Amino acid sequence: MGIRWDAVVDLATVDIGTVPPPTPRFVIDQACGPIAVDVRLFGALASCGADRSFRLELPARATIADVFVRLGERFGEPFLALLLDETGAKRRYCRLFVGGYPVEDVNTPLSAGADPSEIEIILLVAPEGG
Amino acid sequence: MRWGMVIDLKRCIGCYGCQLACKAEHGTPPGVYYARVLKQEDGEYPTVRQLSLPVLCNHCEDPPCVAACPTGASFKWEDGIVEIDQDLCVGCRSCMMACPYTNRYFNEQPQHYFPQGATPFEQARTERHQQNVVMKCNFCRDRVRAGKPPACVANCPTVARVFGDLDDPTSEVSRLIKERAGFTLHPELGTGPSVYYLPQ
Amino acid sequence: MNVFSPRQFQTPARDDVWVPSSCSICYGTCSILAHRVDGVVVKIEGNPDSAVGKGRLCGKGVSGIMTHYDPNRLRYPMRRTNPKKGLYQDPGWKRISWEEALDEIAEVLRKVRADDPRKLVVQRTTTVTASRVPFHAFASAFGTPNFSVSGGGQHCGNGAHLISGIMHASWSVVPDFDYCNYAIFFGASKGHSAGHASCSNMGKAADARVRGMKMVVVDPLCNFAAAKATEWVPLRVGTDAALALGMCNVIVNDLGSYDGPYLQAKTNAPYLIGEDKLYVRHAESGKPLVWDLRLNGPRPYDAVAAADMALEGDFMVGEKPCRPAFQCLREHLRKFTPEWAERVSGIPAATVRRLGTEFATEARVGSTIVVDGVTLPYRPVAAIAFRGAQGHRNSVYNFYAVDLLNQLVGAADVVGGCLGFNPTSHGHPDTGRVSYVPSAGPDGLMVVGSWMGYHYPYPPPPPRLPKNLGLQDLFVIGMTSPFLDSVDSEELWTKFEVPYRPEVMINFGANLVMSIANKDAVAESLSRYKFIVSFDLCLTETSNFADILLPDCGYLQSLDSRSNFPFIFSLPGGLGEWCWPIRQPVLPADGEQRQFAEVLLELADRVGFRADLNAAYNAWLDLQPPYRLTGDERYSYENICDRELKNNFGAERGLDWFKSNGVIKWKKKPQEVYWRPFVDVRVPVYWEFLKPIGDKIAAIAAPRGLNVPLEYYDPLPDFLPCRSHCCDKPGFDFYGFYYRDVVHTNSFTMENPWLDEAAQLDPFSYAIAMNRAEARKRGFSDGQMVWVESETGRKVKGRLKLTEGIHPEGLGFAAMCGHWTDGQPIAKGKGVFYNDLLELDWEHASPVNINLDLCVKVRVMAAESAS
Amino acid sequence: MSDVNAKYARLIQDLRRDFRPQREWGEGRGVFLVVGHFLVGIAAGAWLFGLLFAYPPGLIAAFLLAGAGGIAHLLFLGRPERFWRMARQVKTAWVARGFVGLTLFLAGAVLYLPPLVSSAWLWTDHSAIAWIGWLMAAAGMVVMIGYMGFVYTASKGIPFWNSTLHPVLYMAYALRGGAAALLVAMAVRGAPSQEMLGRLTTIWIAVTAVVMVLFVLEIQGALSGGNAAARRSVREMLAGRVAVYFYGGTLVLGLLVPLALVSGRIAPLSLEVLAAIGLFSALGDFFMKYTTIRAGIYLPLGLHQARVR
Repeated sequence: MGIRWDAVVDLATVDIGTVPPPTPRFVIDQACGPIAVDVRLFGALASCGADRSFRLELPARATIADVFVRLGERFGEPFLALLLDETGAKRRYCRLFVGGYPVEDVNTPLSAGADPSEIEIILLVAPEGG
Repeated sequence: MRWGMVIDLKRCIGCYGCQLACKAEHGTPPGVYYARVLKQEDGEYPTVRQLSLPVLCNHCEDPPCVAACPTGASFKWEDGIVEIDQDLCVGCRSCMMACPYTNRYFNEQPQHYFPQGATPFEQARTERHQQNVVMKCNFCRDRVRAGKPPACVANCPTVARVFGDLDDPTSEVSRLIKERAGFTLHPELGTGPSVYYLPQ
Repeated sequence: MNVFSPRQFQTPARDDVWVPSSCSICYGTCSILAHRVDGVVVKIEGNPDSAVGKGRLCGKGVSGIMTHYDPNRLRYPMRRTNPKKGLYQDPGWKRISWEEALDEIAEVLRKVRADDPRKLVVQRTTTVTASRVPFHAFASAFGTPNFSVSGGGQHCGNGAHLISGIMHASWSVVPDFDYCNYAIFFGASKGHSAGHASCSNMGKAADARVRGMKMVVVDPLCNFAAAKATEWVPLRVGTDAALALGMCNVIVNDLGSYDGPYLQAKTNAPYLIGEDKLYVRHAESGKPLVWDLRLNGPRPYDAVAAADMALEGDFMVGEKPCRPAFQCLREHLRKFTPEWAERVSGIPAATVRRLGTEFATEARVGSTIVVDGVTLPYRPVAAIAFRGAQGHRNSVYNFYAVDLLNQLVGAADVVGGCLGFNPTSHGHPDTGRVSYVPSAGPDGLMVVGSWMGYHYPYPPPPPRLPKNLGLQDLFVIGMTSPFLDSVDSEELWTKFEVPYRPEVMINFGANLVMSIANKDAVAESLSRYKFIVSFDLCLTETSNFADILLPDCGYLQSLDSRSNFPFIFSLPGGLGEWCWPIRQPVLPADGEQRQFAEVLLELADRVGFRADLNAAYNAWLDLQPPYRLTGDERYSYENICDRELKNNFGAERGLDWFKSNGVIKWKKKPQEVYWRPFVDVRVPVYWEFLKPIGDKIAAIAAPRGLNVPLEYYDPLPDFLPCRSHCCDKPGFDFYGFYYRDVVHTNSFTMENPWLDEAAQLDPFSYAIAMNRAEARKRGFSDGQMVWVESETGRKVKGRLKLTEGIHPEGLGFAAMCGHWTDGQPIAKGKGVFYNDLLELDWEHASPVNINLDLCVKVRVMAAESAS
Repeated sequence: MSDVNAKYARLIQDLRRDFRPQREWGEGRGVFLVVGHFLVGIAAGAWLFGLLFAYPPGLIAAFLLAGAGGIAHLLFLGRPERFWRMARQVKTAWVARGFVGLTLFLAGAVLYLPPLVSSAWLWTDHSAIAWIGWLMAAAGMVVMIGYMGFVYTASKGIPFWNSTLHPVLYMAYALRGGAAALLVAMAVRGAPSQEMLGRLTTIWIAVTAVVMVLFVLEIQGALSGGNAAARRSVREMLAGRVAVYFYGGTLVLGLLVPLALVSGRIAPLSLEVLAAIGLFSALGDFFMKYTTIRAGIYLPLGLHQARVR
């Protein structure tokens, strides 16, 4: 085992490809002022008592995480447990789209554009086989 | 010009792709197989080998079936392909007894696969075949003349089959036979098969 | 010579066209060209333009014509008139209109959705890969987490895919046929029979054979792979781990020829493990510590150069004695001596030693090679396991142990080694889509970049008091579950206070009665449902339990935009081309057949959740502006497919483009195929995460009266016996097992008369394989009819095939035959229904990945000979 | 299960075997081929002895037997309506030669026989036409006696039949059958002379002896010949599917019974007894041919052979 395994390849010269950045491609406006977002809940979330479409007013530089906090306040812990696991991380099968673009990182800031950005949240089925 | 085939037993995994591609190509009725895959085993546990041998008409250089046919229904083209003119066959089956490779079938089986009758496919394909005559592989002569290899060759997922001119020493078939010690079945009978096998 | 593109076959005069599409006789989903003449499909050939199959098909693929033209196909919706449901109850089908059918189904769905959407169970066959998204989207939109793939997963399955995911970021593994010199297969037939990317792999494996790749096949039966192997190593059924662990021990402790730099850089081997078997973590960051040899002290794993990480030794972190994971592994392996392996598996100790030595030697640890101008690590060995090795109660450890061989010598996703199927994709050069790369998750361990569902193999979610009927949210390592149908499901649901019960099932093509285990257990669970609607091609043993039957379109009548995506599933692995084929209708629907996908959309409209379904499609297909589905607008399935294609390949490459071109393909880069050196992720050679999960599960289960044996949650693999290994009932001296036949797909293809005929001609397909010497001892003869009986008195009847090519203790069954429905006259009575011998309960499921144990101890008795 | 489906099911089973029995000749409609060969053989023999002994009833019997034999052949053919095509390949095919021989014989007999039977016929038995008839029939007879064995010898697919003895054996069958036919004819129409009857009986015994010797040689040859398929055929015959026909038909009916009768122990050698001898021996010949044909096993395509070579 003479050669350093991790020294074999030259990362500098090879295009190693990267996942497209999780940060959505909508404008991130650093201007202050409250942000309004329209939240739409689908699937299991819609059919668990919560009203499925509503507007949230958030402070400047609010992030997705803040949205989750609001949802917790609004619908309670059991509802939040559907979206976040015990460690407080977003469940993988909870898909979240801001302005139509997928967002995985809950620390992603929201835009404060003129028209409120729309947040779609849906829980997807987990298991699969074959 | 002599069409021939090489079947690489090292590549072949006995998946029946050839047998079934042939069925689809010719729409042969139940019990008629222009191409088949034979399975046998050799040796004793645990040093045993499972063997697959794809077989089809050998299109012999000196075909006993043609000699035995009283009507000339079985005949050999100038390109070496042995074929049956089903309009001439009286169904005496002498050719089946004459063929040392059991690759001829007498078409007296059911003419369709489902009890309910012929499917649209069978109406289009199987019903072209006459009953009570002998049938066999013709190296997909129509395909070959259209510049395509036989169906079994074109389809083989392991690329175990090669088709070409045995008379041309530079053809891939000739090369493979030379380089990989290709052999024929029952060479002792002197029939001169055009189908060669490469050892496992 | 025969390379022709579909276009040149268009002759305007009469209908004579070659239509590029996708096969669907098995989930391999090879690309096809269907030749239609005057409205009749007269031939199906492989599509040479596609990388999936490369223009060649297996016997099943070319025979699809007869499945399509089966006169027993369903043509009209039907409703059962006999309220009594049972295995042998005639449902008394009565033809109804689509209006009636859809109204009734919608009514039922509306009620249950209002009541509790989780009461809906959605089940699909895995054979039609492209049915995945439509049904997942439907279930997600409807709001039920209860999804099943019938026998799929349980039979192929939870171990193989889980561990391929954790260790190789893919659904399955395959040797790098282009460069591998020495492959050892454990109960796998990759490249020699059925399976993912089967046809492509057949070609690659054949090339490898001709190139001179040595192949050792470890299997109770000498069949598909073993027939082509350089060496067949028969072993006792279900003991694969014993051989693998014995070999690991030889490699690490006898030869010491493991790949240290790989273990340091790409695995958790250097992570320090405390006496509690857990990582020793950094006080502040909580990150696992490694021992930094340069500073001679503990530091977080990401703060140390790999070269400086200790793999061996005993250290103290504060008061805590600890040692690198590799040290633990090394010590752990010592007990697996070749002699021990021989006792368990029946494989001679000398053979175990030799195989271990050969594997280590052929690995050429430390070597490199240049591929397409890129210098890469070169490890031309691969240890491959699949269905056979992992289809057991000890599923996880069997597969884990086998893959350790690859990890120890660094033969993981590098040139010549064990490759996942396409774990890394940089996307199409024009659009950069679809692109995914594995990433470092908790503790720096690898998280897959692409997966079949959202239940990722790592990190497993924390176990909880289950809300899912399959209990996968409690047994979080498991993926598909036997507990939807098991005899003790009600008992388990009660134990775990599952607040609801299944009431309605939507079934797509799955024949659950035959495809998972014994029919009586399944029949009982199916008759509990208040309402079952089933999409089928023909009547099956399962559709007998349906209330409404919907006539589905066959694959030659259907449209799908993603035949072979995700790439990790059935796109050929290794070098070559990326390829995205579609499926398109070659023939119109017959009678009133409708494609399932359109019907699901229609149902969503009638039940009133189209907006949710649109959102679900957006999420499942990752549709982005401007191709997202909006509001509750009614899109046709064709429109959705068109959007997905444009979304991925650009506005000019929509459905029309694909319909005439068939596929889009682009070259794979070496750094995509051999991605491991380029992606900074580690994989676990020490499954630390398993222990806390086991403890949590036990904490939930024990108080509720379910004992979870924690030895299954130990971080290091061991050999744990199956139930069959513990059976000492006199007379029960054979291990029954089944294997996938090359001419059959699950229980689906026996009704295809061409395949049935081929199977009848095959000496094994419809027979029970028994060792000739053992048969002689018992006075059995070739072709004799026998009864095979399990410990619990379950019996199946079949014809014996005596062979030298099977382990003396093994009894081999092919495929899942033995149909009895009149709806499939060709299949009826052919072959043996092996699954009927299997128990379906907690006792026979793996306590860790809930994989069903597929081997069973049996006795064989002469039966009055028939035929 | 219908007849075709039964055939199909059996074919599938046969194709799974290493040693596949030939079923085209001798089973189902194939039995007519055996009957045809049997009748044609006897006919030829009968014609021969009819001429030798200048015994018209024998010639008539031969003609009728040959005609029946021809019809039997037609019943066997898959496409009888095309029978006339069989004349095409006389150059290579023994079946074609046999067909021509039979045609010649029948035609010739039609020319030669009538004046022999009735004096008031269009032409006399000394006319040129009759002579041509005689020649044609004689030629046909020779072919009919000779060709049959070669049909089998030419069957490369069935090692058991390949033996060079086969043609000789079939010639012997023809003579034995012919003698038998004449005995029967004489029993019916009366023997011209005791002396002739005696000679015929002696001939019968002699030919029978030859047939037996040849048959034993053939079996022995097959067993020692080293071809597995041929050995398999013998097993089929002596202990397999067709054993019952062999022992019951060939040995008991065809050999023991006639010998017992010849010995004269059962009954004094009367004309009727000789007729019975004739009938039984003919029956025996039939079963001998029948079992030989049914016992045919195709040459297997050995994978071992393919592998090791």
